[in-house]
Amino acid sequence: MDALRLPVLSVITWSPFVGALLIMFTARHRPRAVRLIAAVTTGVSLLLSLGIYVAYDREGAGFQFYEKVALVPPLGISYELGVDGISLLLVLLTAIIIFAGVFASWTVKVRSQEFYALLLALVTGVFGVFVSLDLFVLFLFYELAVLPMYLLIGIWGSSGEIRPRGIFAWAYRETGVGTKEYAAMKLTLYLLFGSAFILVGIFALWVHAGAGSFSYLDMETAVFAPGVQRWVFLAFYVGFGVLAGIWPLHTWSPDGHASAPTAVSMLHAGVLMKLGAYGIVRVGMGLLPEGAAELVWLVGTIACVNIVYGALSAMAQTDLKYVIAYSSVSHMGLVLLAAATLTEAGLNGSVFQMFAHGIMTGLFFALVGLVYEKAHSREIGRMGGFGRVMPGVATAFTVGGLSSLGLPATSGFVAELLTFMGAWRSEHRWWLFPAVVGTFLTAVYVLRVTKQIFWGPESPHFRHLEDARGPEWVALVLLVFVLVLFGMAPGLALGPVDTATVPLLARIVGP
Amino acid sequence: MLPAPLAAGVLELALGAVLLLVFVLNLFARGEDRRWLAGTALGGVLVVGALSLVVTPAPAGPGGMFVQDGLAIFAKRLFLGATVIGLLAGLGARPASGRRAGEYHLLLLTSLLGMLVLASARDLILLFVAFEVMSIPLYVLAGFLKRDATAVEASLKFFLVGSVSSAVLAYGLSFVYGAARSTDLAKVAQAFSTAEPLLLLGLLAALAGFAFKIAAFPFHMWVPDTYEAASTPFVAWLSVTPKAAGFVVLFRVYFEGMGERADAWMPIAAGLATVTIVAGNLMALPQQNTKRLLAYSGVAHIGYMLVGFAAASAAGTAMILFYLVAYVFSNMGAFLVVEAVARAEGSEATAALRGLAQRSPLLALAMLLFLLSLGGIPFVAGFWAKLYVFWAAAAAGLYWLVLVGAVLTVVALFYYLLVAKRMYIEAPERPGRIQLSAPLALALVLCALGVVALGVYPKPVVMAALRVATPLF
Amino acid sequence: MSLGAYLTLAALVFAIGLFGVLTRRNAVGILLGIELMLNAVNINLVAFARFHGDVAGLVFTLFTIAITVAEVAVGLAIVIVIFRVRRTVDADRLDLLRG
Amino acid sequence: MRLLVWLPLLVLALPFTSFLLLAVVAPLRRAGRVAGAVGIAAIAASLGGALLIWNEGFRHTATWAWLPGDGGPMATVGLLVDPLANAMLVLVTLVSFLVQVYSLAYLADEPAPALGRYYTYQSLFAFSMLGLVLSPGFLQMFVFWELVGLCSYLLIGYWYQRPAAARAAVKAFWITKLGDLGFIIGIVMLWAATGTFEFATLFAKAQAHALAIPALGTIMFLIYLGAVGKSAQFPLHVWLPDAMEGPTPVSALIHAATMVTAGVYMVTRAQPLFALVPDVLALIGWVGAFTALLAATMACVENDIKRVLAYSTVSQLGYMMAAAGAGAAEAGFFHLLTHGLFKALLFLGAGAVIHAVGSNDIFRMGGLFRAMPQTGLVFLVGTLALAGVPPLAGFFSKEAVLGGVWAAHMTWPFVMLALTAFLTAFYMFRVVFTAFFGPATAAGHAHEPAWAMRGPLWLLAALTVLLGLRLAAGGGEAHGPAWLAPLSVGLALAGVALAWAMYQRGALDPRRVAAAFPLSVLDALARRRYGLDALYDGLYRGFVLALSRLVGWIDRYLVDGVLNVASAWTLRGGDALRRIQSGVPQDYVFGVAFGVLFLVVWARLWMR
Repeated sequence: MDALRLPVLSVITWSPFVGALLIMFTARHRPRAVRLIAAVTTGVSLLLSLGIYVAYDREGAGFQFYEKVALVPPLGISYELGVDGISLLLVLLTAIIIFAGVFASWTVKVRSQEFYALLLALVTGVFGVFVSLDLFVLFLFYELAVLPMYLLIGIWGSSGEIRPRGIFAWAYRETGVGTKEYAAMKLTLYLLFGSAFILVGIFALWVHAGAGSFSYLDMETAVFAPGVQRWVFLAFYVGFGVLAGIWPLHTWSPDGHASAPTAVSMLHAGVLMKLGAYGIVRVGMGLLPEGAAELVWLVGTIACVNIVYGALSAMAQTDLKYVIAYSSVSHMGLVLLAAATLTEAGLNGSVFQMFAHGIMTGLFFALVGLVYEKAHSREIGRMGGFGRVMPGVATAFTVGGLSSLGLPATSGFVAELLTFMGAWRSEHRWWLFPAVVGTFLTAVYVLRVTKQIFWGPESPHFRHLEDARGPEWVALVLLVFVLVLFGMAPGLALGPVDTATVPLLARIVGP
Repeated sequence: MLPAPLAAGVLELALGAVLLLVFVLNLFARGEDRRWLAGTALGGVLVVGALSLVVTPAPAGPGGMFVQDGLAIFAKRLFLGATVIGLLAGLGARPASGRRAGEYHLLLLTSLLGMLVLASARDLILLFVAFEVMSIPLYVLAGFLKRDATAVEASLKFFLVGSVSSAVLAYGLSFVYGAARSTDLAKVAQAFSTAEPLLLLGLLAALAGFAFKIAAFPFHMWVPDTYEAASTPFVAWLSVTPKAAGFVVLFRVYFEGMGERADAWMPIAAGLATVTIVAGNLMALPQQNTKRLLAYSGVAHIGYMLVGFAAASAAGTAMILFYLVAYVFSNMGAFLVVEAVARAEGSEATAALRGLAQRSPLLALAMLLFLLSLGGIPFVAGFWAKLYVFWAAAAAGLYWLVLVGAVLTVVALFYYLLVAKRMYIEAPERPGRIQLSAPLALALVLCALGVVALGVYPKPVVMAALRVATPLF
Repeated sequence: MSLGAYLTLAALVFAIGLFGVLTRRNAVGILLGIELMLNAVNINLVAFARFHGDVAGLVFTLFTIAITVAEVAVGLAIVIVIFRVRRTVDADRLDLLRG
Repeated sequence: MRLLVWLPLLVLALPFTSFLLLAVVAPLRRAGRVAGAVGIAAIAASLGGALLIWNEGFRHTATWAWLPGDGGPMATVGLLVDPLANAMLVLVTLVSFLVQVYSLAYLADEPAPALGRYYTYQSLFAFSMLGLVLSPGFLQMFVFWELVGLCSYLLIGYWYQRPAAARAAVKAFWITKLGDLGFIIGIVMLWAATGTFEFATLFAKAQAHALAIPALGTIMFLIYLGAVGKSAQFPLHVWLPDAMEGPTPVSALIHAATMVTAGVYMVTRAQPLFALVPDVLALIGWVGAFTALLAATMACVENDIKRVLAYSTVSQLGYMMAAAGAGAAEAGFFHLLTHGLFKALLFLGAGAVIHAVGSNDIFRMGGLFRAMPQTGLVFLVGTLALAGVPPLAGFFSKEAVLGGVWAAHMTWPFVMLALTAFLTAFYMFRVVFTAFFGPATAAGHAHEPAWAMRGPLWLLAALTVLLGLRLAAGGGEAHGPAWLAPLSVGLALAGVALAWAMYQRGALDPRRVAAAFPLSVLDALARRRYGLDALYDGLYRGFVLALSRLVGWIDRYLVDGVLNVASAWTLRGGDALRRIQSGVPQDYVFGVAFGVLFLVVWARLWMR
């Protein structure tokens, strides 16, 4: 990589954006060209992220493939990129998911040009957050990653149906709960609401670091007063936590993910929620070690609520997409719990869970998308016996499900194992039990859904369904492969991750 | 080469010449179509604008009451630029090019002249006079469509609120004069350091007057009505330039020469900013008329600029200047899109934008850009603007204000996105693309370019703003 | 008489003017109110000029007077136009634009 | 020397390869019988390897890093080859091989793709089970532990379109998972305390008494829970009978010979650790014995031949556990091996019968001995072995277990086990008499199965007999006191006699016997499976599902409701505020006046 003298991170980040521009201005009314451009540009990102993944120097550790261009010197804003073990893995995740997503949404008919353009722009934002070392630029990418959501869901989404009930029914009527417009607006505004807190946090860091720079590296060397650390960490926790779907700020995610079109749900549940967790770990814990150490009890406890509460809610859903969406809430709980343990195993588990759950949930949403577009229904109750008509989908779904309930030989298991190990070694041992219970509940609802949809006698009005086809296979096979590969050889991922989490940990709890 | 005292006022003199020219030509003008007259005015402003690019800070004029410092030049460029866009948009359409084109432009240019002087005024008398020269023509222009019941009503309201506030302003200034025993702002600043209650009272009253000009809550009430009723290109211009002028005066009166004591204004500005942001954003929520919606959102934006004002620092001042530049492009652009649609659809309701993305994608994209910029989204001007003022406020320790502002931005995005929804998500009511007149299209392109350019590469403007703002403290 | 007395007088005039503006229903009456408010300003200025023995205040007054004239002229013009269009100058009925 | 590593690896790799082939190469899988051939070839090869290893008596341990960590790996994977593992290897590969051959005929009329799927699962199972056997540490054991669970789930649900099968599969997974929770918690705790999952290290510590963990008792108990689930111990045994919904060969392999014995294998493997916590051991023994008895009673009232065998499996697993609990792990393991043989035999025999009759109900059979003498004969052999009649293998292992338990002074468990021995003989011969002898009911068309099925039957029968004879020749006594052998034989014969009296001779009317007082209660309870299934069902519906519905409602209508209320209020607020813009000019002037006031007041309040 370096030999090529190629600003590889920039290429990875901007390649989709270039794709978006190309699509916008060259591919009008040429759907095949649109998809081709999308596939190629995201393919470039995928290859390069694989490249840096291999090329990353595990001995050297730290931030590599470093780039820096001063943007606004007086404020110390600069376009500064670099990846360490953590972001390395997440960049790879993003690349995989979007590449799969492009194929999974191959069949988008309506205004596909705008669809892919927005999708790719969004992805640039996501990459940007993971690679940028300048908090201001990070924030910029963050907003870029959130905004296109509105149109993506609003135009290509699908409305569900929610009956206004309970003491707040009037509010439901006034806000139009259930429509895709509502979901889109809710998701976008909720996330921007979170970003308000992030913004305050970032500025506070700038002020108190006194280095006159937004660079992560400069702030790392700065020392913040305990009081500052406390409230700024809290700000970051709330801000990024919204995106990570922490209870009770998670309600945007089920509605949003249920209404979003396939690729968007994949990307959003698969990667963007991780972005929140990443923010908490990287910015929150990385820059505010004392604040983090002081407040992990809160993070972990709420994570426990997420795990159990999310799993139970998932169990209660009758809409397939909602089930998956709530399972994300539950799994994000695992991610944050693992991070909150402040142990090597835990942090590794957290990052690994981000990756594993990203792939897993991406796979899920891809499959749900397939089922939905073939069966035109998301109601679990109406489905049944799909196993015979779409064995491929059934198999993939089962693998995904097994991974999410933490079955060994899938990535999910490694993540959960590390989480458990970390939890029991942490200062709050009892965290282990909610986590374990969560996995059992997951087993309950996942197998229940699988049985309901793919097993049993097939319902007559779904005879016509057929299995995944052509490009869709690319997505499924890729995701399943990754899911199993990293499950059997977790070292592939944990090697680099460990080089990043250990120093991070050393900053928080001391070596 | 002009003698020193005049050299400082070269722009004003040039504009005066243009005024005279338009006036004279108007005497000979005949017929309905007076596009050429409008063209002349535009040309004249362009010349002055070009001139403004070459002028350099000059020694203070007679008795130091008229200064041509960096701030003044920056502001004047801003005014002239905005005016160019405004005139361009009005070109070839009534009323700007109709039978009364002469009057229209005379009034507008007079007001502009007032602004130019105001930007340089460093003496209470000159300041007040310039302020009125700027304001009075606006009342007339607001009611320029004199057959239109709403327009004249709006103009009356504008006039009432305006003249009452200028009375308050004058009353305040009289106290300032009384307390400082001089009309020289420099002396005022010195007197301020002794914090005489009378002076304080005076400055507060004056602040009310200026608050009317920048339309801060609750002095904003003329804004929605005037914007809704008056002709759109004029409103586009009205919505940015006088406000910019108002801010320049604020800097001159409340910051310049006060140094540390400037902090005294922090709580007041912060309070004003808070109520303005909240009220503006909330009141914009239920609006169905795009111009009215933009009016209220404009109020909110003033609030955001006041956040920078609350920072009471060189950084804050500079960031407001940047904000103003970004605001010129975004807000004028948005209004011009409304104008374009209104010319085709005959309606200024948000509903008129339905399915714009499918009818004329580029126009919709432009509008989206402007809205996003107003909403403060990355890669368009507004993002940097908003974050800069927030940064300035944070640097001054006003975290709570930043949080309020940022959270209310979410509310703002709600109604911006609703407009976006009309354009992109809803289906068009009738097919066919929107026809644009060449000048309007050009104006729109200018705005779009400005928004994107500032969004992608804000550095030069930021630097310039910082350069001119620093000497104030 | 002391400076304070003049200032009080001015304040009173100003208050009366404001009161007029707020309460008169007839547009012309409102204009008169504004006129009063501005005159209060003049009283202030002249008083200050007199007591500080500084001429600037007087100059200021002259300008204020001129401006007042211009303003009121414009105001009357607007009122006339309104009367033409709406056949009324009753402020309460000029509420087409609202909300 | 390299062979030490490579041969076991090969044994492990072969089934995996065939699994990969079948899973990835769709055409091959869809070819059905060809897929079967692949699977069989692979397992045959690894059977060979296993036999070689067993013969050579390899002992070796090899580990590789799995989870990297800062100071050395956090967890390792590897191979542990020792006599225990070797014996197990042979059993697993042998039974798998026979079952796969048998299935070829048994599932002959399945559609080709389905058959391919079947063999894919079979290969995966073989791989997982072998991996479990060769595990050098708890973690790897858990990994494969779960994988065999998965295979069991998939194979029970082989006929996934039958609701009953689907339900049974899911139930099996959930119940065993319940136990596995304990397992994982336990090993994580153990890791947190010792920093390793490896047996070798742990045993070393145990030897050196360096394992002074306060919570060791809890830990070992939790780990034991895993075995409870997997080896169908009370109260988690409820899944095994339902698991009979799967194809009979599957029941023979997974739910009789191999997977269900994993629990016993684990406890045997971890004996050195369990030895440190006698209380837990005692518990294991008691639970084992109780399970044995309980299952036996239920077997007595069951009419479904496979379910009878299932209950007997549960009961025999109870035996093994009891032995392990009594500290006579080797006896338990010995019983595991013999039981693996003859229980597989019995299941396969039952399969042949079902295949012929087309029903599971023993009272729909009868007089089958005449129709299919060979099957009848081998089934009889199996039954005798299970009943513990000398000189068959079962007798010796069972006696060893009883001896072990007695030696541990666990009187009550011993009594329960003895009683079980009696019941075992009774219910097995109940089946034999009703199904094979007695009046021939609607089974006229029954016939001997194909050789592919008969072969495995004969082979297993022969092994049972030969093993027994070999043990007899080697003098299989020396377990426990002298009166033990006669006692167990006596009990067995008594059971046979009773069954004969009731179901062959008709001297006693089963109904009347069941109606007699103390038995009637027992009978009713046993038929209701002691209400355990009902209990679990109630917990699931009444607690888990209800709770989930509640939480779902709360999330949708309260947590989210708050948000919606906030947004609704914002909108209303905007509308309310809008009204101050009344349109009346003077109100606007009021605005200005108010503004000035606001400024002054604000300044008075805050300005310094």
